[in-house]
Formats: sequence, structure tokens, C-alpha cells
Amino acid sequence: MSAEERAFQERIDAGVKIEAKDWMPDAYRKTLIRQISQHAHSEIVGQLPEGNWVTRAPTLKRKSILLAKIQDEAGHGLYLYSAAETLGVSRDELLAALHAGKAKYSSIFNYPTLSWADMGAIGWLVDGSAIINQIPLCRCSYGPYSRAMIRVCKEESFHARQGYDIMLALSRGTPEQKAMAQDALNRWWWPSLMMFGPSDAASVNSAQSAQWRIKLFSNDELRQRMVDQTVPQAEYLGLTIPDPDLKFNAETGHYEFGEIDWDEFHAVLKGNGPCNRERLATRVKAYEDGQWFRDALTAYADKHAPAKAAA
Amino acid sequence: MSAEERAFQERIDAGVKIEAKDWMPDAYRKTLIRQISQHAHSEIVGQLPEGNWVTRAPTLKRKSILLAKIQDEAGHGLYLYSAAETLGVSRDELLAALHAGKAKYSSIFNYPTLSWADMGAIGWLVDGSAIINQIPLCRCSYGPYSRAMIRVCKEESFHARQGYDIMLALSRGTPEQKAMAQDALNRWWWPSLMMFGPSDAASVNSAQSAQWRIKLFSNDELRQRMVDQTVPQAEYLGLTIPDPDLKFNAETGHYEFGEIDWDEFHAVLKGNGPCNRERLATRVKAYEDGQWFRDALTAYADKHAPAKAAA
Amino acid sequence: MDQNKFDYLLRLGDNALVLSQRISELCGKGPALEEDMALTNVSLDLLGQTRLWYSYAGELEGAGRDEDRLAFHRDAHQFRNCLLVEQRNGNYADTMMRQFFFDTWHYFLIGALTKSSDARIAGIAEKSLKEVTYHLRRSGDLVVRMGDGTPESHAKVQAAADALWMYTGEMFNYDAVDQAMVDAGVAPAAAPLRAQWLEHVAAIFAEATLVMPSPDAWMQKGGKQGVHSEHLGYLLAEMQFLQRAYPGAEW
Amino acid sequence: MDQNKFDYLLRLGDNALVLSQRISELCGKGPALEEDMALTNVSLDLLGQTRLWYSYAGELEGAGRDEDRLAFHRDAHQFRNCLLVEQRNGNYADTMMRQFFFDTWHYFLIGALTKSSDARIAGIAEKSLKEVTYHLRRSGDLVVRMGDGTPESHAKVQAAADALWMYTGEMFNYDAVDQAMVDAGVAPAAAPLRAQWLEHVAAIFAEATLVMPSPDAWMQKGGKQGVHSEHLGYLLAEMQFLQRAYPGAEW
Repeated sequence: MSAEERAFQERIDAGVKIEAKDWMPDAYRKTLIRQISQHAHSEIVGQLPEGNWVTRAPTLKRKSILLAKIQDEAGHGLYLYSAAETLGVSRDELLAALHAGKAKYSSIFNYPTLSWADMGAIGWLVDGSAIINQIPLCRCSYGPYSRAMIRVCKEESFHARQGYDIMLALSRGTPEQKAMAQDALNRWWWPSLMMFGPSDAASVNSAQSAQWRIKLFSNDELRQRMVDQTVPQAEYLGLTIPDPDLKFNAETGHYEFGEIDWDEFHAVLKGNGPCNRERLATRVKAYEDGQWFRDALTAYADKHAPAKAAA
Repeated sequence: MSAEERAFQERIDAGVKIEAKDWMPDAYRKTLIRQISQHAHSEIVGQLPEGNWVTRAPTLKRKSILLAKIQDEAGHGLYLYSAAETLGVSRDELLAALHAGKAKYSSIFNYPTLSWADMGAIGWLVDGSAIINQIPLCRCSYGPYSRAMIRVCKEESFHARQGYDIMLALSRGTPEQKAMAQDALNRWWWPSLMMFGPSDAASVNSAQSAQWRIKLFSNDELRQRMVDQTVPQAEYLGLTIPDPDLKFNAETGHYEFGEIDWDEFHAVLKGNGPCNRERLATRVKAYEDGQWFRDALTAYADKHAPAKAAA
Repeated sequence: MDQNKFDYLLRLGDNALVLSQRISELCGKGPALEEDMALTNVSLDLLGQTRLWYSYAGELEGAGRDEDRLAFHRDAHQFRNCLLVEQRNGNYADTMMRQFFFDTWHYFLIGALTKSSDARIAGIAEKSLKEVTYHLRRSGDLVVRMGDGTPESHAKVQAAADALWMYTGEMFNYDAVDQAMVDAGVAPAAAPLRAQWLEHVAAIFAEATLVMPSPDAWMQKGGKQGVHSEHLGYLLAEMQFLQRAYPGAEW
Repeated sequence: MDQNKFDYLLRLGDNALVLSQRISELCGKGPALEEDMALTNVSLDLLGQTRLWYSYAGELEGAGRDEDRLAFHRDAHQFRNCLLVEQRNGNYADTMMRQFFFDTWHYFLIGALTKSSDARIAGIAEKSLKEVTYHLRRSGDLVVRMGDGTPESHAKVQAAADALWMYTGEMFNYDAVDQAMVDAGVAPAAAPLRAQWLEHVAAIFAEATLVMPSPDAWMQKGGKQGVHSEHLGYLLAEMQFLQRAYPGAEW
């Protein structure tokens, strides 16, 4: 380890935030760019499964809440791209990587939203899991990222509560609505658990990230936290978690749960989820269709900037 | 009048059909091309207002009937383009004129179809009027046209009956359905009367067409026939014709009706109907989007025709 | 009940709802992230205004119809929005030109409604004024940038203006309902509103190097009386599906 | 009631209805007049078959649900069609490739069903066989012409094949319902059906100079069990609008 690297690690160990202008190891920079941009891409792609129900929201109030949520997600994308940009990449480069299929986004968004209840399940389970993932990151070593996470988490907790509220209304509703809620839970439960990534045994590169304080808990720890938090909520809703092996262990104080289908996880990761192609194609189309518009803004700015500066 | 022209007119007066290979005056040929292609275009464009409700037909049976009707219309288009082609123009030339906005189609298709009842009103009123227009043309002087008209009229009379049947079901239905039927009658009544063209006083070129037996009755005669036929049908349906001036004249045995809004007629003709732009744009888009497909068929035929002929 | 006022409120609410719905179709599909955010924002503002207009309309009617009943349980012929707002999104020039034409009218209308003789209407207008001011600034600015951007953007935005122009006359084409509201001091008269609209559109078009179509051009009408284009039925079928398919459910 | 048979009939009917509905969206918008006619014809045939399957299903169930009840009063999760048929029309290569993949399966399936142990099913299959034979001839022929047409058409139809391939596995992915029908001699086994399908597709692809994707590729599933793509909900919202908006009306 070089002297610079040592000093860098000491700052991190001392809880001092790393800022954009500070020296940092190349690998730290690269890991952060990958992690932050992946998160940003997830916010952007994540607008699509929810956008799918905005036009069909069942009441004007629910439509408002959902629209506001999607707007927040675009906002999160903006903060996060900005945080990534402090590391010396441009948003356009990051988007190009996304559109070329080189950068990833959260696999959960490769599942379709098939009923209104999915808006509830996504808020409750997906945003719920996201928060569990992200809260520790509010204390991560990279300053711009940690500050972005603080803003994101505050809004996400609203989203999770609103999602739960949708589930609550449905599970107190007609038999069809209750069935809708149960069906959504059945479809989103396992993918939500998969959001935390491979089990610790199979997880690579975690040690270095932990040392750098950009990963503060292991995948399995966070996943367990999610299960422990969610099972009683499902019980309160009167819904059944689709896992016959689920049981409370009074000794550990934790819920034990069944084996995750890692084959499915890897299939979706590899591009074989129900919506991988479509999500990416939708984003690429939006970007390509918007090229002339972005070009127009640039052309206008080029034409008028000198004039206005001179005036 | 030349000897040829005299002989031509004598054949017509004697009720002999003119065939494609026969000599005919240029103006006769041109008038027929215009009239037949306009009719063919109307069949093609006429698929669109009805296609607009195929995907929303209220029962599977009604959907079947409507689909079959639209299929018939495409077929009528085919016969009629073929009849026009016997006069020495190609379908592609005719379509090019349509797409360039140079050739007309029936203005009635520039009105939107706004409810299911419009499928009834179109069958009843629009096809009803078309039949009244077309039945005489089964006896017109040009052989290929008259034979096409015979096939067309047979099918159109089914369509008119099916349309009336939709109106009957609606006017025997719930109050909302009855209102739907009345609303459709209100919107389609006057445009249907306009289908017969300007009043005789304002009509040009009719004398020559009459002499050539490609126009056998005046616009006003045909329009009167339509009113006389339709008013009792509306009464049977329990619907009100939207014309306060409408009354039966016991002396003439005909219904007298109010003044047609010829300003509206001319506005729609000039391109200002509610759907002129859209109908044409839809057809142009279908044609342009289909170019690569038609090219493929041609390329395939060119590649394989010699091989198959040799085999 | 004042039927004219009820109808007038429905028109205000339906315009806002239908345009909000159209814009919301673009969620996550805008040409840039900033546009995505702004589109959602405008859609949200209009939806909020819808709810205020509908709530007042429902109370005035006194038949127990709340905002959702009015939004989700009327068929196309019962909707009273202008034809302009139900037109499809098209490309982004179409989307923004539709918005600009609407925003200009909306801004001057809402401004005038803050002085309505009906205090409730004046209050809603007051609440909405900041929003519609922002909407107008944004859409006008984008029209200028597209018009004076590249040759391609200029051509697209000019084509959008030419295609949508025929739907702008209806906003100033007053019928008995509108006139009753003018007479009661509830709503502004057509002529000055139209003059303001034309003046602002002309100014923005000039800055955008666009040709403004003739104010005397043929104009479509019918939306305010419930005679719509073919697009509205599809929009409603999608929007109303859940309420229709699960009658009586609470969401 | 034989629940498996009821479900199996629904699958047959839903496949036919959803594909018929998709095709009917193209009314008057095909790439040539002859295609318009053929599309409408295929849509009509499938709709006719739908009605036969639903009527039998409704009678079997004995709960008073007729063809319209089954078509218009079930939500997406209650539909049992394969994912393939609900995919959007795309360009005409997409439309015809979807059709060809379906027609090939349908042709061999209907052929086998003419020998079903259930006489009613055998009868419906017998009635449909001529239609599906024509469908297959037509879509196969067009795939050949597009594949061996121009470079552009070749590229388009190859892209369509590659994109739709992942939806073809579901037709041969038998679950308990399918297996119960096989065991009862009602329906043909999966393996021979798949072999016939692959053989015909391979032959047409060879003639069309197209590359057939791997039969071992990852396949999507779920439609037959009611877990669909996001497209079906929109299709149903549009299709079911009138029945939902005017409950109890006769048309």
C-alpha cells in the first residue's frame, strides 16, 4: 500500500468524508462510479414499471401520489448522476453505457407491473428494501454520495409508507382487491429479497468495499433485516408470504426463510427477465427520439449565449 | 360530334355496355376514372371510421359482423380499383393521387365515430345512402363498372340491414343506449344527406354524365329517395330526425326537409372536416410503412419467377 | 343548481384532467431527465386543479358525485374538455406546442378568474395562478428554443403549430354556458381573452422565428359540448378501467 | 365440472381472442389492400373459433357465463392465453412472425385435436382445420418472401424472429392442466407437438434464408397461468370498455 493509499484509508477509518477534489485510489473511484450510476439508472428505469399504472390509477388522489413518486425518482436520478459526475464521468457517458447494455440497473425493474396492487407492493417491498440498502449509505465514505443518499432516503420512506397504504386499502377491500394484493405479494416477494444481491458466500469484492465504507453491511444481513421488518406487516395486512419455509425463530429473534431461486436471479441478471429487453428499448427509444430536442437546446444556447453575455 | 362519338352515344342509348377494349371519348374515360377511383378510395378510407370501433365492439357477435363488413369494404376497393384499371390507370397511380390529396373520397368519412351507435348509424344511413346512389350504377353504361356495382350493392344491403339492427338493439335498450342512438342519428343525419352531393341547381357536369349513362338520377332525386326511405325507419326506432322542418307532404307523397348547411359541406370538402387530416395521414402512413414489405414481395417474385418458370 | 356553472366547472376540470392524463403517458419517456421531471410536475399541478374544480362541481350539483365519480364514471360524450387537450402527444414538439397553446389561454383565464364574482372559483384560481404562470413560462421558453434551435427542431415545431392551430379557436368560441358565466361576472369575456392569447402567441412565435397561422383559419369545435375527436374514447377506456371493472370498490 | 378441461378451453379461446383482437387493430392500416383483406379474414376466423371454445367452456362450467361474459368480464390475471399472442403488432414483420409462430403451433394442435377423446372439441377442431391450414400457408409464405426479399425485409423479419422467439417455448411447456388433458386423451402430448413445430419452423426459416434461434434459448412463461406481460391490460381495457361502462346492457 502506498503512502497515499494508507493516508486515504486512515481518513476513512477515522470517519472523515472523502470529497471530489481529494485524492482517491482508482479502484475506489471506479467502484463508486459503478455503484452510484447503477443506482441512478435504477431510479430512471424504475419510473417505467410505475409509469405503467399512472394512466390507470383508480382514484385521482392515488394518481397524484403516484405521479409525485415518479417525479421524486427522476429527481433521485438527477442527484445521483450529479454525485457520479463529481467522480469525473458525464451523465451522457453513463447513459451511453446503460443504453449499450453495459451498465446495470436493479433487476427488480425487469419484472412487469400487472395490476394496481403492484403499485402497493413496489412501494412496500421494493422501496422498503431500497431503504434498508440505502440507509447505511447515508454514512458512506464518499461525501457527495452520502449526501445524495440522505435526500433520497427521506423521500423513499414516504414512498414505502404510501405503498403500504395501497396494500392496506386493498386488503381491507373487496375479495377481488384482497386477491389482487395477495397476487402482487406473491410475485414481488422473492424478487424483493433478491434485490440485496447474492448471498454472502457467493458475493465477490465485498471485503474491499467494506473497508472503503461504501458497503456497510453484508447482503445477507440486510436481507434478514428486510424479512424481519416485513413479515409482521404482511400479517397485519392479512396476507400470506409465499414461502412455506418461513418461520419465526424465538431464539435468534429472526425469521428464517426458504431458499432463494438463484437461477432465476442470474437469468434476470443475464437479460432474461420478463421485461429486460422492453425496459431498455423504452429508454433507448426515449433517448433517441429526444436527440433532436436536446440538439435544439444546445443550438439555441450556442446562438444566444454570446449575445446575452454581451448585452 | 365525330362519327366515332356518334356511334359511341348510339350504343349507349341502345343500352349496350361499353367494354374496356371499346373506343370511348377521352372525357368519358376521364370522368369514369375519377368517379370509380373516388368510389374505390371511399371504400378504403371508409375502413378507418369503422376500424375505430372494431377493437371496442360490445359483443363477439357484433365484432364478427363489423369485421366482416370491413373486409367487404376492402374487397369493394379491390373490385373498383380493378374496374378503374381497365381504363388504363394503375392502382398505384390512383393511390398516389389519393395520398397527395388530389383525389377525393366521400366526405362522410371525415366525420369521427364517437360511440358504438355510430356503427349502427353508418350502416343504416351511410350505407343506406350509398346503396341508393349505387343501385342505378348497376345499370350504368360502362361494363366493368356496372358489374363491380352489382357485387358491391349485394353486400352493401347486408351492411345497411346490420346497421339498422344495431340501432334497433340500442333503441330497445337502456336509456343510455337510446341516448347513444339518438346522438348518433343527430350527428350522421345531415352528413348523410350531403353524401348525394350539391343540389341540382348547383351541380355541374351532370348533363353530360347523364347522357353517358354514368349518372342516372339527379342528386336531389336520390336524396329525396333516401329521406323517404329513412324517416319511417327512424320512427319505428323511436328516434327523432334532427330536422325541425321535416314533414310529410300528403299531396306529393314525399317528406319535405330543411335546408342543408352547404357551408359545412364545402368546408369538409375543402379539407376542414373534423378528420380530414387524420384519415389521409393514417392512409399515407400505412402505405409508407408498407413500402419495404411491398418491395420485398416484388424482390422475391423477381428472384424466383425465372427459377420456377424453368423448373 | 346553477346548471351553467356546473357545466363551466366541468369544462375547467375536464381540460385539466385530460391534459394531465395525456402528459402522464410520457412518464419516464421524456427527451431528457429534466423534461421528465417538468412533465410530471405539470401533470401533477393540473391534476391538483382538476380535483378542486370537480369537488366544487360535485358540491354544487349536490347529487353525491365526488371527484372520482366525475372523473371515472362519465363516458366521452359527457366530457366537456376542448379538443386541443385530448390530441395525442405526437413528438415532443407536438406535446409542447399543445401545452403552449393551452398554457397561454389557461394563464390569462386563471388570472381573470381570480377576480371572479364566485368566491370559490376566485379562490381556486388564486391557488392555481403560480402554477399556471410557471407552466406558461416553461412551455413558451421551450417553443422559443425549439423554433430558434436547429433546422430540424424549427421544422418540427412549425409543423406542430400548423397541425394544432385548428383546435385553438374553440377556447374562445363561447356558447350559452360560457356567456351565462360572463354575464354573471363569473368568467371573463371571450374577446379580450382572445386578444391576450393572440398577442402572447404572436410574441413567442416571433421570438421563436415561427410563422403564426392565421387567426381567421377554419377552427374545429365540439369538445366543450361533448362532441370530441376519436382519441378521447381510448384515453378514457384506459383511465377508467379499474373503476369500471371493480364497481363499488374503495381504493 | 372438469376444471382442467374448463381451463384448457379457456386457453384455447383466449389465445384465439387475443390474437384476433391484436390483428383487428390493423383494420385498414395494412401494407397493401390484399393484406388488409387477409388480416381481417384471419382475425374473423380466430374470433369464430373463440366463440366456439368459449361457448363450450361456459356450458361445461354451468354457471351461466356465455361467450361475452367470458370475453368481457375477466381481468388480465384471469386470461389464460400465451404471452406470444398478446405482444404488440410492431412492424409488419413482427406481426407476421408472431402469426407464423402461432399458426404453426395452432395447425398441428388443431390437427391433433380433431382426434380428441372429447367429441365436442374434436368437432370444433374439425371445423377450424381448414382455416388454420390457410393461416399457416399464408404466414409461412410471407415469412419466406420477407426473408428472401430485400436486405431490409430480411433484417426486419430476422429481428422479429429473434425478439419473439422467447415467447414460443410456453406453447410446449405443459403444466398440470395440459397434462391432465393429455392423460385424458383430450389433447396431444407436448414432445411430438414441439418436434413438429420445430421441424416446420426450421423448414420455413431455411427457405426464407433466416437463422433459426436456438430451441434451447431461455423461454418466458406465465401467460397460461395468468401472469402476463404489461401489454394485455391495455388490450383488455380497450376491448372491454363498453361492457364495463354499461353493465347489464344488451347490444
